[in-house]
Amino acid sequence: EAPARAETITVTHWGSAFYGAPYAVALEKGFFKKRGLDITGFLTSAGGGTSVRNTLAGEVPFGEVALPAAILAIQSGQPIKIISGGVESVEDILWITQPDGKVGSLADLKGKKVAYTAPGSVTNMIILNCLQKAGLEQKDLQLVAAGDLGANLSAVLNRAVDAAMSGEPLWSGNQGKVKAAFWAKDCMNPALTQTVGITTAEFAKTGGDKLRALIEARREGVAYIKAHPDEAADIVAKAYSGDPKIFREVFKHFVGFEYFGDGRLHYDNMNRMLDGMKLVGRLKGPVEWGQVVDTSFLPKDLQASQ
Amino acid sequence: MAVVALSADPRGMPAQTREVHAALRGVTRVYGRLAALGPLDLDLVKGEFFSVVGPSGCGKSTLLDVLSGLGRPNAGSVTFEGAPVAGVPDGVGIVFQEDASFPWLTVADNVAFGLRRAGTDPAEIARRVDYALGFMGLTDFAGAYPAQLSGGMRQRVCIARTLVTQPRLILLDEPFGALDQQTRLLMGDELLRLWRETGATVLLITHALDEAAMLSDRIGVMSSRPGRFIEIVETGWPRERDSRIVAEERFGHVTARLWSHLREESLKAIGKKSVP
Amino acid sequence: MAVVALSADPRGMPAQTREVHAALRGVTRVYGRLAALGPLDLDLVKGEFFSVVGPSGCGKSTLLDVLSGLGRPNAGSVTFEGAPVAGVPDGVGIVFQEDASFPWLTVADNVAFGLRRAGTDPAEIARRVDYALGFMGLTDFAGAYPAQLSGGMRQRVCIARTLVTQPRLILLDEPFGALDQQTRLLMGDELLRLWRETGATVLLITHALDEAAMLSDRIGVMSSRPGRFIEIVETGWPRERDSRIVAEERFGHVTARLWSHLREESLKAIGKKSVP
Amino acid sequence: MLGLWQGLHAYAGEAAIASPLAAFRHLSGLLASAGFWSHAGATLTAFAGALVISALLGIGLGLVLGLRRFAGEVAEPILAGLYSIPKVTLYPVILLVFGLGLGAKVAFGVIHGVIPITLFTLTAVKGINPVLIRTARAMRLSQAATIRTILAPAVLPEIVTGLRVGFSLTLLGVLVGEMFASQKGLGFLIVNGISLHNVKQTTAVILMLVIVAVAANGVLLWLDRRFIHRAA
Amino acid sequence: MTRERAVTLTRIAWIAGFVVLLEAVCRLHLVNPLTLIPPSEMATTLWGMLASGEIAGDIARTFSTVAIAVVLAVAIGFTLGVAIHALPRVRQGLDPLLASYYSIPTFVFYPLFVAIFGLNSVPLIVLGMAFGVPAMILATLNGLDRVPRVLMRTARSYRLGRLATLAHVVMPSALPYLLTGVKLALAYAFIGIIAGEFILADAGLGHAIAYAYDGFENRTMYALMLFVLVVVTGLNMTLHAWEGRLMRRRARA
Ligand SMILES: Nc1ncnc2c1ncn2[C@@H]1O[C@H](COP(=O)(O)OP(=O)(O)OP(=O)(O)O)[C@@H](O)[C@H]1O
Ligand SMILES: Nc1ncnc2c1ncn2[C@@H]1O[C@H](COP(=O)(O)OP(=O)(O)OP(=O)(O)O)[C@@H](O)[C@H]1O
Ligand SMILES: [Mg+2]
Ligand SMILES: [Mg+2]
Repeated sequence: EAPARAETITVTHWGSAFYGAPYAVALEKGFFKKRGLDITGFLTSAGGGTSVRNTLAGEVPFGEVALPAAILAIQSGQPIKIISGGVESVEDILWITQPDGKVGSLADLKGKKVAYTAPGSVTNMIILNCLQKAGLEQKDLQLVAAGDLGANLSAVLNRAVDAAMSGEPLWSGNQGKVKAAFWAKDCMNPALTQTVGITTAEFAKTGGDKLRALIEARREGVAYIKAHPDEAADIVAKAYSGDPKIFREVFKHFVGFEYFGDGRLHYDNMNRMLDGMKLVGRLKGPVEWGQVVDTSFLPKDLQASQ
Repeated sequence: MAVVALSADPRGMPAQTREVHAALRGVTRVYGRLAALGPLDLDLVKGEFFSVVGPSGCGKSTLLDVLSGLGRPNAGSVTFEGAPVAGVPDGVGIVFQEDASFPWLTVADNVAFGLRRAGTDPAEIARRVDYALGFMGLTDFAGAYPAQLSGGMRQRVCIARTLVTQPRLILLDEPFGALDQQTRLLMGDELLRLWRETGATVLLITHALDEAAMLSDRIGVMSSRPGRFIEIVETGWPRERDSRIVAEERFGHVTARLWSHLREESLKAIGKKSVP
Repeated sequence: MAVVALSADPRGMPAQTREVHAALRGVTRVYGRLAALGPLDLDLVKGEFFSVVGPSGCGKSTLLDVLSGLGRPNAGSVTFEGAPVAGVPDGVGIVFQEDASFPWLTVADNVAFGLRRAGTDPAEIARRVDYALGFMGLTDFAGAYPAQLSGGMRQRVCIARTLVTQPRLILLDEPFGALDQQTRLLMGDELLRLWRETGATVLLITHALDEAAMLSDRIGVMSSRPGRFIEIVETGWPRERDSRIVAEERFGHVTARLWSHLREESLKAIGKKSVP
Repeated sequence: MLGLWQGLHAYAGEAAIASPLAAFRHLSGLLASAGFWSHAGATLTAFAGALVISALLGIGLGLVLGLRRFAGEVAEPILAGLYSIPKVTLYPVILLVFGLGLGAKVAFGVIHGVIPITLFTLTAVKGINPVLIRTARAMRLSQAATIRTILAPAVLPEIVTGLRVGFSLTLLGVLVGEMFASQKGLGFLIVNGISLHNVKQTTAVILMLVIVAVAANGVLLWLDRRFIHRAA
Repeated sequence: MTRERAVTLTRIAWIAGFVVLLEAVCRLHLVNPLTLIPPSEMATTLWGMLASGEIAGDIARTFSTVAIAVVLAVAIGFTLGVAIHALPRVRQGLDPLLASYYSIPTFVFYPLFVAIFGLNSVPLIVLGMAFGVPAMILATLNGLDRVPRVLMRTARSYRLGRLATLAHVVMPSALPYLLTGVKLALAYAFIGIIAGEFILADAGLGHAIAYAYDGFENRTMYALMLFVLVVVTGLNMTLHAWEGRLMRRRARA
């Protein structure tokens, strides 16, 4: 294949969360290049909707974005398709508290001030699941949206709240300063599709080869992480300007619970996300997966997804 | 109050025996290393109209500052009605060269300002303001804001604002500087009328020799900086007088006399030796 | 150029036969519904010093506007050196009442401005600027910026800037308005010297009667708005004269004559009938 | 200043703001790393472009609106109104018009910076001493010469003031743009620092921005005092 | 007067023209209806939202936050301005700082504010004041600088005390400039708080816009943007008119 010109794709939360790790590895290891892709960078943003919009406006309309954002965009008529799966787990998400904090488990939540990221977000879904699990109502405690992970952490460190949401790599990097209160997996099945690959309906018609190559390159990256977690951690640490020691720790966990999907679509995991969206009142109507997804760019062996 | 008998002397006392209203004795004023004024003596006689002329920058405004208590002398003493001056004494009213009307107040409120601050009875304020507005030809503009008036009218507002407080000593620093000469002469007529009616002592600083000549009982001619009195010219005008005096011959004599004193001083002040 | 023989008539021609340098014929100027000037006739004689006095707002600046070609008359004609005026003609220099020095240029660059624009030879520019600075007593300030000068000095910069272009007709709109009377008289001396040396025709607008009386060959007295000439006063001064003239008796006669014409007009202009 | 900062650090703790020493140390570390300079370079490119566009557009528009008084009076409150709009809300529209990347960043910088520059220029031209224009006519200057030799130098001081404000706001706009969508730039480093709770990085980058902005303002102020001779 | 009316009418015509143009561009599908909707649709959506009261809570939240921020910014800025004016040396040092202040994206300090003020609406108020305070300081300094010296001397000639001078001469004289500061403080409070809500909060108009934006609810998003635009511009124009009236009353002929 002829080498393509330098191009950028969208990856949500590049640099701050690990959705981008397989892409970082693929770039470093030349998995893009060997498929004729000259990917030079990753456009990122901190918001679900922003990532989808960035994908729509990007030169190569491919993005790994939050599934809820993709669904909302499709439901509002945006011409996009879900073409692959991404991160399939929320096992790294937990709520933290001060080392001497009063929240030791789900049961302690009553009457406390508890932070999560933003209304309608995945963490909002999880905390509502946790409340159900603990038999609590929203009015039994004070839920506050504190912003991103960093803000949640500093809210705990500054004792502005009793517990706040956290995840990697902040959790691994701040052990000792905070302790775990309870985990997402204590409240629900943590197999949840967090991100998916999307593209525009138009590019799906013309850019099939490129999309297939992108998905394959990511898949190879995921496999590489599994095989060489330490090296992968180092690569990502370099790309994210992070601390390799912490990243190795993080990647050990990730490999343990199959954090990165290989690209196939897990409809159970995706449906759980729909349930979550319903729970926080974000879903506008029922979703027919058949009209939303396009599996034709997945490698043959992954097309027959569950 | 001191009563002295002197012929026209360096302190500037008139020939006859009269009551001294305000006095400067050996006053000097220095700004940093710049000697701006004096040493200088002056006795203002109660009820007289005294003008000060002198080249630009010679210290005329500084003299007013010191006399009014707005500024302090570096040496010498200032007394008003026998008491030493520190801060503006009660009974002294000042009209500045610049337009000092308050743009946020109507003409009537401007004129009432000093009385309100002093806590005068409202009915009395209304009475006095009405009178002052009428006197200054401003009755029709009582509700107007200064911005709607001409420069001369605004200056009249400031004069009225000072007059309603019925000062016994009125200090005016080039109050008609913004006006053309003809209007200035006419405003001089008003000032004379006022002076006659109130019996106040007036000290007027001006750069217009004809204005000084027409209005004053006595005119102090100042040297270039540091300002001192070179001479005090007595005009000998009757108390009843107005601007028609400029057409008279003796008026020409007074201005010519002032000019002969000032020509050299003014040349010094603008930095030229002499006109070739 | 028209040469006419007339005695002092409404058009303001002098008694003898002389060359007309600039002329207004039946000129009027209207701002919206406000008649500001005229109808008015005037012949300026080549080489004469003509002053215009009149109450504030009577249309003096409007007259200068029309004569200089900065403004157009609503009726009548304006000619300069025989040609109709449209836009400022070459050979006419104007000094405005307001400070028009360029604050971003030094004094020397200000004075050189017009010559540089005209593309004059640099050596010639340097020569003329040096001369003009010396003439105006500004040599020591050649490198200073206007902000560092007093108002009077800035006005001198503007005069110098106009003079270096060697205009044949110089129009001055109250150029000494910012100065005190004494400095003004001294600046008048400079102006007279300049006028003598260059032989230019000068039209000076002023509100100072003594200034007009001292400087001019002829003085046009304007009525209140819409301005017309009430009278044209001939002084009969010799060409060699200076401010010492104010001490003379015949000077007093001229000012008194001007004042008697203007008192009523000025009273009208400030909105009073007569001083009680 | 530093004392205040140290005090804040002592009060709020490491989790909220790094100590001055740590920030300076981290900054010198950043300055030594090649990666940082590619971020700084990305911001600088976008900022330089945005500033040039803001300045040219603002000064040009300001001159035109100032000279055409009627148009100026019509436009001024509209501009003031636009200035007070919370501009983050315009992000989707910017994305629609300019696409992603450099274009959007520059556009974001421009929409922040252009209005103050326009308004300062407009006010300056409107407030120009009319006698200067009359002088130009008395000297028979052509329109072009009048603009070049009279109008431009006369309004220069206000334009410099406008540029000072425009400089700051354009920089802010570019940074905000980078925070929304980018892979590079100091704005990205800031958001990244926030979301990774890398307080040192955030503080160090902001420290550098403050230093640069204050220095640039200082230079403009100095130029202003040194070369512009305002009327007393 | 007629000129003033002509100006106003022309301005309205321009704005109306722009709206009509936008409407046409959208109606003719020159831009993707998924990205931009016609103004008329924004207005009807907004009307519906206002009538149903669904955004009443957000409006109340934002407006009360803005109101508190403006009052505080004006009070603090004025006090600091008066203090700095009295200390010319401090002022010289602060000059370049005050001007470059605007280049700092203040919302990055949110974690700091949370640490200091807790996780409540105070950090948002501080965010709203962040630009308003320096604007008010500058306006106050500007106003105090322009109190003519002769008016201060007049105050002394009437033997006014410090407070009386401040109340009866300094304040009224500086009022138009102070008003400019208030206007800026208001604009900046809206900018800061809506941006803050956009990024960080869980209620308020900014959050509602962000939420709609994230959820691709374009009609809601544009309706809310329109609302903010109209309110902010309306407030701004009102203050502008008031300021203009004050300035005109004072402008010297
Ligand atoms: N506050 C001040 N600080 C320093 N120098 C001053 C101050 N006030 C006045 N001067 C200087 O003192 C001298 C006298 O000033 P003053 O204002 O008294 O002159 P003046 O006779 O009133 O001048 P004019 O006729 O121009 O009003 C001048 O040289 C002036 O520059
Ligand atoms: N551009 C203008 N538009 C409307 N009215 C004007 C304009 N210029 C002057 N006027 C009016 O025309 C009249 C004459 O004005 P002009 O400036 O010629 O008077 P002047 O004699 O020069 O007055 P002054 O002695 O105060 O300078 C005045 O009433 C003035 O208000
Ligand atoms: Mg003085
Ligand atoms: Mg005039």
